[in-house]
Amino acid sequence: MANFIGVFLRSLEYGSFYALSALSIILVYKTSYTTNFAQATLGMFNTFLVATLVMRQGWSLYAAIPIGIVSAVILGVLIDIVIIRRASKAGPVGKQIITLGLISVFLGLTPIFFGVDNLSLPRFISSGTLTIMGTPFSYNALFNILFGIFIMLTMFATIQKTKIGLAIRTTASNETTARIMGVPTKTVTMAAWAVAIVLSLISGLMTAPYSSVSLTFMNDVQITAFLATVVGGFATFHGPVIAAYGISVLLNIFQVYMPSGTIWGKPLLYAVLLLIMYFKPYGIFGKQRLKKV
Amino acid sequence: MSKEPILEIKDLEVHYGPIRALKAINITVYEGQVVALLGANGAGKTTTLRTLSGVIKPSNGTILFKGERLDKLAPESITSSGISQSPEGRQIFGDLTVEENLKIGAYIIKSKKILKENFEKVYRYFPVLRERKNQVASTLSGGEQQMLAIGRALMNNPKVLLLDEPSLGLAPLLVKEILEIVNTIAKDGVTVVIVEQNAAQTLKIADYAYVLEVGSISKEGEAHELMNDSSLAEAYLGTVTN
Amino acid sequence: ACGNGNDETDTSAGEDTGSNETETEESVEPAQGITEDSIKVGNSAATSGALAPVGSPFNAGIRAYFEMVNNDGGVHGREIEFVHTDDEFDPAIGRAALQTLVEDEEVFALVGHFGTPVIAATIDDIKDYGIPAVYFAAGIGQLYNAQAEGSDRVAMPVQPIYTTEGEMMLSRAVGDFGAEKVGVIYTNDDAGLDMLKGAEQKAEDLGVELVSEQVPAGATDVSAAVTSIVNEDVDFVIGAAIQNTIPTIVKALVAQGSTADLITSYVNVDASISQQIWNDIDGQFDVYGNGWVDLESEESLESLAMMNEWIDDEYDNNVYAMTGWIAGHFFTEGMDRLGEETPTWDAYIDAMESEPIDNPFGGEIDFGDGQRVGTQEMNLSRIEGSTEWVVVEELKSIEEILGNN
Amino acid sequence: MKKIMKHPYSQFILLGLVLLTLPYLAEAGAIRNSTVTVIGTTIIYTIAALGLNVLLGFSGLISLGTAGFMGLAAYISAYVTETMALPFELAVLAAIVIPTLLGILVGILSLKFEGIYLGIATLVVAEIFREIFINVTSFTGGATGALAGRPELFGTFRLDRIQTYYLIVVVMVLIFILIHNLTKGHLGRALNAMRGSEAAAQAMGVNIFKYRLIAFGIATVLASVSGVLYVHYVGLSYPTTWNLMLSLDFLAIIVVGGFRSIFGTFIGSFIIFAMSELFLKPIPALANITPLVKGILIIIFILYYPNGLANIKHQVSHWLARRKGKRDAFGQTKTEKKNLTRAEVRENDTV
Amino acid sequence: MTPSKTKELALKIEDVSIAFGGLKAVDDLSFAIERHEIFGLIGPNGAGKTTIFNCITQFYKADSGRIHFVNAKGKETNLMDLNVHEIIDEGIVRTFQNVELIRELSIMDNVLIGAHHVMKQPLLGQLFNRKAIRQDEADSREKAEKILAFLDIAHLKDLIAGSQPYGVQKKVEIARTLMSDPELIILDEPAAGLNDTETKELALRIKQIRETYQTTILLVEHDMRLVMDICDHICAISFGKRIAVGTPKEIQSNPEVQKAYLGEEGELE
Ligand SMILES: Nc1ncnc2c1ncn2[C@@H]1O[C@H](COP(=O)(O)OP(=O)(O)OP(=O)(O)O)[C@@H](O)[C@H]1O
Ligand SMILES: Nc1ncnc2c1ncn2[C@@H]1O[C@H](COP(=O)(O)OP(=O)(O)OP(=O)(O)O)[C@@H](O)[C@H]1O
Ligand SMILES: CC(C)C[C@H](N)C(=O)O
Ligand SMILES: [Mg+2]
Ligand SMILES: [Mg+2]
Repeated sequence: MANFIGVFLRSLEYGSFYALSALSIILVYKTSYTTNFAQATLGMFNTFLVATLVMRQGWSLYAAIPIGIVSAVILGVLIDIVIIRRASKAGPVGKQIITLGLISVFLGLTPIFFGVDNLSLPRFISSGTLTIMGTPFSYNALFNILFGIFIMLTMFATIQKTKIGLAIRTTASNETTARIMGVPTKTVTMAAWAVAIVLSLISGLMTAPYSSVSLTFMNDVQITAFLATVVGGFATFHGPVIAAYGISVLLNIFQVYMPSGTIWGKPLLYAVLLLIMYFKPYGIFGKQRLKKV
Repeated sequence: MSKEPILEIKDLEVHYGPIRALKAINITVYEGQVVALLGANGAGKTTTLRTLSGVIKPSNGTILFKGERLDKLAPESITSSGISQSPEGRQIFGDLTVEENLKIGAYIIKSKKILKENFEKVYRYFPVLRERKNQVASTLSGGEQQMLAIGRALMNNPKVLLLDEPSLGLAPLLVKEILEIVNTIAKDGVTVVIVEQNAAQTLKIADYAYVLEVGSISKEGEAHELMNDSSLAEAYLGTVTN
Repeated sequence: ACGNGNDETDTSAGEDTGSNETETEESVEPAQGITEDSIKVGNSAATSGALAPVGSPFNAGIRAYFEMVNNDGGVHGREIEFVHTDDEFDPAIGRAALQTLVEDEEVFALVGHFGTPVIAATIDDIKDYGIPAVYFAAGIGQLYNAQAEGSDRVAMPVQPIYTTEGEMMLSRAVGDFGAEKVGVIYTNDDAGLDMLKGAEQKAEDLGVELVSEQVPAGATDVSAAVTSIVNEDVDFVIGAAIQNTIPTIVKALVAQGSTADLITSYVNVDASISQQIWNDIDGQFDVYGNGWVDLESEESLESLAMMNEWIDDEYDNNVYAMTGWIAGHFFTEGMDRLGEETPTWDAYIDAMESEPIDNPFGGEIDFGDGQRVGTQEMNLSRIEGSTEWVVVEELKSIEEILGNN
Repeated sequence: MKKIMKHPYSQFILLGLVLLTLPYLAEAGAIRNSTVTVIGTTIIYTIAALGLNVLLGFSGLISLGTAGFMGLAAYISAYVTETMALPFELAVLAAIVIPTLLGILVGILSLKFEGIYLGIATLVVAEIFREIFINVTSFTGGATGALAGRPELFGTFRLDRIQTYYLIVVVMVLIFILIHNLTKGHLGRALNAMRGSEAAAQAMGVNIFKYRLIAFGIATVLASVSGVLYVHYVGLSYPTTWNLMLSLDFLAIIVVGGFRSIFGTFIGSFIIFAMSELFLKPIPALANITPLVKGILIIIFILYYPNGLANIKHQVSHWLARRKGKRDAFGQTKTEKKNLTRAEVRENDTV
Repeated sequence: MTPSKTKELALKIEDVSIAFGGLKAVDDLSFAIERHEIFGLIGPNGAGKTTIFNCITQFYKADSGRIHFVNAKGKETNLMDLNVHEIIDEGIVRTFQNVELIRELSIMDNVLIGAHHVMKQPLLGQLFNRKAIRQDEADSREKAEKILAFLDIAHLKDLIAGSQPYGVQKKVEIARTLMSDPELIILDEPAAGLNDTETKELALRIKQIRETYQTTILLVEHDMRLVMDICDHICAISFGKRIAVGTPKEIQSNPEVQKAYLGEEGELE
């Protein structure tokens, strides 16, 4: 039992990382109609910045994080203004390939700015462990779970309570008409990119202490986040988030409790997800978009 | 009735790439007027409205709204200053519900009270929208979508209302109703610019009309005068006989 | 697995010079890439992307060594020119890159050919060209050959082969730590799988129990594999993973309360790794690493000082730079042995085989009798600080380790 | 003569002939030897990307699994020729049939999915393949990959490097012609209709199910051919090669080159794959920052040629037309109308 | 405007119902269309007109009822047994209320899609571009040119469909239906967005189509002048229910139709 609790809690923690990344992907998708393949790379870049300040310049983590957030916001704004806005003719697939270009650009820039070596990053809460039903669990892990949930609830509340949610949905659905309705779609898109990159950074800052800050350290998180977005459905914000936690829990259960689980657990889970997708092709929480003729 | 010009279009030219869709047109609209834009398919009527709402930027010429330059503003700023449009092809948000579509129409309205009033007003004009308020807009019938598009444009208490073929796809009874609604709104002081194929009926409620022909204004005048202009009737409007 | 016999004979460029047929002593022409006063050598390596943290310092090490040599007037009056192209760790690019080097750049030898996919895709081409290839920056089993003959002799690996290392790790577990049940956490890449293979072989030989769990290379969440290993209550853990996966594994072991000591690959024995995990381990268990470079002996420290003098400050003390330095040294040693003899490919290989070559960081490699087995002796070090790996056992062969017990 | 050259077949054959001369140019010292190898690989990628172009460009169905299917074919061909020591021809057959059947299976699934949902679903399939590539060692050689030699035709005639290159060029030209035949008429129109308006397509009798399968079939056949050529040309199927990045590169190829354009696919492939090898890396100042430069170039190409580089042709003719052409009532020439509106219409495209 | 001499049945709708959620969009609706007639379906917005078209062409599967089609050879088919894409094989083809063209293709290519089901082109034949295939293509093109000329848009054939004015796009849709050798053409608001002159011209064309192509036509339209001018019979519906069937005269003077749809008598233009 203790074992299971441990597996479950750890899954929740990683679920937070996936959920934040999924939210980042959804936010861009909903406003720019673009699958942002560069989500992980942009998160990586800003995490590198924070890690460099901490490890090379000797800053405290808490002093470095605001700089990272500012950088994420600036990047988001720049990417929107310099690239995405001008790509209206490129169509959705074209824009996706632009994000692919962004991957190349930032993979190229990172070593130039931060050197080729992998870095490490301290945890938010450097030490302390509590025991939950016989399972050791660090304060940091608890913080990650709670903080992740806090961020997401704040976002949901903002989206629900204000017109922002509607503005986001109309921007995605038909930008020109949204503007005729008075929706400042450019601001919406720009803000979405900025927030999305900040979310990626937070996901990166949470993940990095458990692995290392390398060019590819968030790729895994991104693939799981992609899965979560389609399993949960692009229609809602909460769907992908719930799916992210669900996938994380299932993945660990498959891997721990199945024979040869660490080898075949993941492909098996993928097959199961494919099956779920087959029966819920617009995501568990999504509805089929009707096209009436 | 006609006091101040509320909209002044001067030497307006619009290009789509190298295609010149409007060639230096001049239109003046006075406050509270209903102005009709008529003309054959592809004459440039929609282009004129799209330029007014800022979706297309003119390559030449100016547009003044209450004496202020409008043509450099972004569409959302133009909307905020009180110009509202029911665009060609309805352009409703298909995956939003009817109610959400209307809500977005009132995006610039801050007051909850006015919002509520406007909902009531639109539902009064189009009771079917109230019945359907939770239906996903893309599944509405063609006419219902048209009502939604018009209703949405009314949601933000516009000073100037731009209507692009509002009667398209509406049943005869409703066509009449729409024109009556336009009349009512105009009486309340809203200025209306309306594009219609159905020239005869439109001229009945319009104060003034312009006829566009391949990007230029070929005729203009008081609506009742144009109604009796036989050359016009034949050339662009189809034979207008009652 | 590669017995597909590429019978290409159209490799126009190098064939007339150094190929195997030129046996006659008289009037031999020097091989390609050699002039009166220069020797051109090269490699392709991943200097961008995920493996750049290894590739870049590695290449810098090679360059630094050659600069030092050239500064001393070169080898018998010839300066060494080093050309490099980035193959992005991609076999298709690697194959074209090899062609660029051998046919277009006409290098005399390959020094420090890098990375499993590129080496695997090009090793047959290298043998077909007959071009000497000194030092491979990978440890794949294909390079292992106890008695190479004919064109197989061109490949001269120096680094330990991963399977050898796997055997070594298990031997350490048993010989030095008396483990009876060993857990292996391995990545699903060449390094992890080959080390697992070596460990499994040795475990069977020695009759100790071995449990293993896989993690994806570069994974962020390895907790499931770690849970399974922890549940097995093993005495000792082998971290058969390189680069950025090993910190992830160690941190997960700490988080799940594991107390068994751990050993990992020589590839990880670098400050950049210890830095990432020292604070986390916090004394919960010890982390050991295999090593094939020794940092204690006078000689090694001298070499290190020399390298630091010649290399960009950025790479001072970097282990991958040290391996590059070693690669440079091995190549140069062969050239040096040729003396005034005309440098042909065959002559060069003979020279390399003539007697064992000292590693500037300790140990030696013997290519004699067609031995192509890489390093066979390794030492053991332990993390004792965020930038400190301290050697706790000298270079030893597997036999020596097991004899210990 | 002019007319013959205008025929697409002649253009494909001309391209083929130009490519066939490269080895001679290399021998003559006019270009580097490795250029031939780089172009060979470029052609191989072109073939897989062309399949994706049929799928996405024509039918509007996105796949992020191209690399997975290509890899599967590569492994099968390597296994059949090396491990089972069966003839090359048999390997080709097996390596095309097996993935294609699987591809059609995905096509069946695809009926349920749209847009990015389909993209991720195919990505999941490819990820499952990848786990198999790594873990079913007896079939794939595991993490060190599967080796394969150059093609041996009819069990007797083993091709050398240059001959293999010739084979690749010939296969490319053949595929170009066949795909041209398939897409310019009946099938192409049906796929176009399906993309443009599923409702209209169905009303006109297009069986969506059947045509989705055909589209997936074609895409997988080409990915498989590409995989077979790859493994016998590069000599190795390495498991991490067949990842999302490669599938995305195929997407990039057709976006940069141009949807529905055969030549565009070749151009795109050249830009995405060969450009940095041939033009960037040899320049010392750029050699160390090729990813950065490549990324910037991709973005620039898409911003300035949103309809693909294949459309440069249209732009040139448009420019010429503007210089001499007649204008209609709106001051536009006929060519302009044709080409520009093509661009304008794109605004409403969705996938 | 006499309908066919011998009154053969072409399409029979019997007690068809379909509901969306709680809403009965079509409610026990029945009507029948004779061969070679022009049949109008009218009713207020949201009455269920498009929905019944969708039921006939199987875009929607009716909840209950029967939809039978009798082709020129007298063969009767239950359309509800068919898939959407099989409907055209029976000779039934439709246009859409919101124009459904392939926007980025030329008008010619759009029209050729209409010939999809009559072209006999096996995949292998296409792959090798066999002579028969080339001939088939050439024939179809010729046919398409004739149809475009008939609709006065032959000169536009190479232009991109998506940027044409609405009126032209509507014609392209009609041209597309004619490519399929139809027996029954179903038109959903063909005159919407056309001006008075164009509507008049359209009326003429529809009548010509019936004669030239020997088809039956079923249409929905809100332009009463067009409907009254060309229809042989009209069915008026409201809230999914039939309120009247008859000749234009009868419908026009039917008080229920007036109340629900037309407005007071005499207001018709
Ligand atoms: N997006 C576009 N790209 C290219 N040309 C366009 C575009 N939109 C309109 N045009 C052209 O500009 C001209 C004027 O079009 P506009 O839509 O303003 O006409 P309209 O008078 O509203 O016609 P309709 O009665 O058909 O709505 C036409 O020739 C049209 O083809
Ligand atoms: N898929 C659907 N889901 C929910 N409601 C639907 C759906 N399709 C149609 N409806 C509703 O059914 C009713 C009938 O729609 P239909 O499109 O048939 O009307 P119509 O008679 O064609 O009207 P119009 O003249 O306005 O085009 C409408 O009220 C519409 O909102
Ligand atoms: C980082 C590399 C030098 C090692 C890698 N495992 C390889 O053999 O390819
Ligand atoms: Mg218009
Ligand atoms: Mg309708």
